Amino acid sequence: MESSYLIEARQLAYKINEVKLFSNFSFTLKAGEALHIKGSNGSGKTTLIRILCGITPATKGEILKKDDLVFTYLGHKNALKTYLSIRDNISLLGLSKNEDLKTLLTSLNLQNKLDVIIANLSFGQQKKVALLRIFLSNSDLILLDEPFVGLDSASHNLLCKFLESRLNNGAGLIYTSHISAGIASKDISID
Amino acid sequence: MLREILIIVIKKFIHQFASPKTYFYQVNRLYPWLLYISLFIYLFAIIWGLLFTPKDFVQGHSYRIIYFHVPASFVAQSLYAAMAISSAVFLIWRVKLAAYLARSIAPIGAMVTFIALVSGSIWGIPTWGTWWEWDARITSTLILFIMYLGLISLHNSFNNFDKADKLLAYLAIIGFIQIPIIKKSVDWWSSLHQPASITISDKPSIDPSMLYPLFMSMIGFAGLVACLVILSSKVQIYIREKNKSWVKDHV
Amino acid sequence: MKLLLPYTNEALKLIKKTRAWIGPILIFILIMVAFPLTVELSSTNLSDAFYPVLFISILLVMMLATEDIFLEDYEDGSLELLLISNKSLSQWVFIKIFIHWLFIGVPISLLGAFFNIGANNDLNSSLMLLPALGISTYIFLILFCFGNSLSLTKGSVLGTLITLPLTLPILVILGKLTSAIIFNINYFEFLILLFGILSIIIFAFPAIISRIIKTHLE
Amino acid sequence: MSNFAFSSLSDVLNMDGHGVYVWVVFSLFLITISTSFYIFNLLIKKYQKRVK
Repeated sequence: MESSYLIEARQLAYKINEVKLFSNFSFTLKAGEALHIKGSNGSGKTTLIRILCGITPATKGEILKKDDLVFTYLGHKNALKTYLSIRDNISLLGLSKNEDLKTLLTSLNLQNKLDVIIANLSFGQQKKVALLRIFLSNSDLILLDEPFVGLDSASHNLLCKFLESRLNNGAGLIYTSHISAGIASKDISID
Repeated sequence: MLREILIIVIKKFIHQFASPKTYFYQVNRLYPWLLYISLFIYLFAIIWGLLFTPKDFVQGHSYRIIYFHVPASFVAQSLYAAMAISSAVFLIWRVKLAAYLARSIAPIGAMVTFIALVSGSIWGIPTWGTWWEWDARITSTLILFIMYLGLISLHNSFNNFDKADKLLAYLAIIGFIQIPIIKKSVDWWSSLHQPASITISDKPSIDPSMLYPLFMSMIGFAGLVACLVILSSKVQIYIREKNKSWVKDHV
Repeated sequence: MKLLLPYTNEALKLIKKTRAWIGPILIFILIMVAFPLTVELSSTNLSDAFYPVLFISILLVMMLATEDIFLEDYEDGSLELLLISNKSLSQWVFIKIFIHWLFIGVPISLLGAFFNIGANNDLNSSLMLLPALGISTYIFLILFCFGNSLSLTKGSVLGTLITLPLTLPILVILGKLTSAIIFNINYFEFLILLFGILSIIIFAFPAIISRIIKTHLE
Repeated sequence: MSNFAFSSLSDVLNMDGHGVYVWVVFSLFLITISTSFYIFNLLIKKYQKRVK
C-alpha cells in the first residue's frame, strides 16, 4: 500500500530485561509534517528515536519507511571529536566542500573560531557545530533529540526557520524537546 | 518459496520446543532420574577404580588420580563446546533458552576446570616431584580456566541481559575455535621443552582392567555435571523469566 | 583520492591524539632501554633474554595502543552516525586497525629491529626479525581490538583478560621463531605461518568486531 | 571385577606413600561437587522467593 508517508510505526514496543519502557506506539508521518514526541524524563523518547533510526531494534512492532529514505539524526551526543578543531571536524564530517558552509558559519558566528579546539567551546557553541551537519544536509527526514538545549535565541530562531523551510519543501521532522519549539507540529505522547 | 516455508517451520519448531516453559517441565521430570543414576555410576566407578584395580607398574598407586583428573578435564572441554554450540544457536535463531544455557554452563565449566587443574597438579607431585610442571595438558587446562573466567566476568559486567548474552555468545564461539589451536601450540611447545616421558598429555596406554572404571567414571561425572547445569539453568530461568505467568503459577 | 578519504580521516584522528599515538611508542622505547639496565651487563647472555623481552613488550604495547580504540568514537556518538550512514562498519574497523598498525605497529617493528642490532650486534638477524615483528604486531592489534570491542565500556582490564588466551599461540610461534633466527634454520616456514594466520584473521575479525560494536550500540 | 588390591585397611589409606595424594583429590572432588549442588539449590530457593 504505497502512500505518501515518509515513515510509519506500528505497535512499537521496547523492553529492557522484561521491563516495558513503552508499548503499542504507532504513528504515520507524511512529507512536510512535523511530529513532536512528548514524554516525561526516562519515558523512552531517546530510545524511540534510536529505534526509528534503526540503531536499536524494537522488541515488538515494525517500522515502514519510504524506500531509499535519506535521514539525518542528531542525538544527545554531538558526534564531534572534542580534541580536534572545528575545521578538522568539518572536514571529518565531509562538509568542507559545501558551498553555503561559509554563510552558515557567519550566521552562527562561528566563522572566526574555526581553529578553536571543540573542547574549548561552550556547550551552546558545540551544539551549533553539531547542528552544522543538519543544516547542510537535504535529507527527506530529520530526527532531532532535544535540539534546542543550550542554544541562544538567535540560533534557536535560525534552526526553526531552517526546519520550517525544509518542511515546506517536503521533508519530514521528528523531534523531542522540552523547550517549546514554535514549529507547527503534531504532538504525540509516549507515556 | 519452499525455503521460506522450511525456515518458518524450523523457527516455529525451535521456538515451540525450545521455549523455557517446556524445557523447565521436561527437565524437572528428568532431573531426579539423571541425578541418582549418574551418582550411582560415578561412585561405583570410583570405588572400583580406587580399590579394586591393580597397582600401576610405573606410577604406583598415584595413577588412581586418573579416575578424577581425566573425566574432569574431558568434561571441562566438552562444557566449553556445549556453551559454544548453544551460543551459536542463540545468535542464529534467537532462541532465548540457548542463551540461558550458555550463561548457566559458564560457572560450572570454571569449577570443573579448576578441580581438573588442581587434581592434575596434585598428580604431578609424585610423578614429577613438583606440584607445577609445564606439562602440555596442565597448561592448556589453565588457559581454559582463564577463558572461563573471562566469559563469566564479561557477562557479569553488563546489566542488560540481552546485550550480555550476545557478547558472551561471540566470545564463546571465538574461544571455542581457539581451543584446538591453543592445545596444538601448547603441545608443540611442550614437546620440545620436556621429553615425552611420563606425561599425562597422551592417553596413557593402560590395560583394560583400568580402562573400564575410567569410562564409567567419565559417564558418571558427566551425568553429575549435567545435573549441575540443569540446576544452574533453572536459576537462570527464575532470574530471567520471573514476571512470566507460567513461572508464577509454578512457584 | 576519494577512496583514501576514510584512511586519511582516521589517520588525522590518530595523529592529532598524541596520547594514543606517541604514547605506546615511547613506552616501547622505555622498556627496550630499561631492559639492558636490569641485566647485569657483565653477564654475556644479553642476547638470549632479548627476544622474550622484545615479544612481551610488543604484546604489552599493542594492548596499550588499543585501550580506547573504539571507546572514543562510541562515546562521542560518531559510531551511531556511522551505523546510520550505509557505510559498512566492518570496513571502518578494518581501516581503524590498519591505521593503528601503520602508525604504531610499523614504527615499533622498526625500533625492535633497531634495538636488536644493539643487543646482538648483527644486522642479519635484525633484518630477519623485521617482517616477523611487522606481522605479529598486526596480529596482536587485531586480537586486542577483538577483546576491547567486547568489553567496550567496561574498561580494558576485562578486554585484556579475554584476549590474552588468544595471543598465547602467537607467542609460542614467536618463541620458535627466535630459535629459528638464532640458528638460522627454517625461518621462512614460521614467517609464512604467521602470515597465514594474519591473512585469515585480517578480514574475519573486523566483521565479528563490527557485529559486537552493533550489539553495544543497541 | 578384579580382586581387592590392598592387603589391609591401613594399606588403603597409605597406598605405599601415594595415598595422601589420591585421598586429597578424592576429598577435593567430593567437597566441590557437593557444595556446588548445595549452592545451586540455595540459589534456586532464593530466586524462587523473588518470583512471588
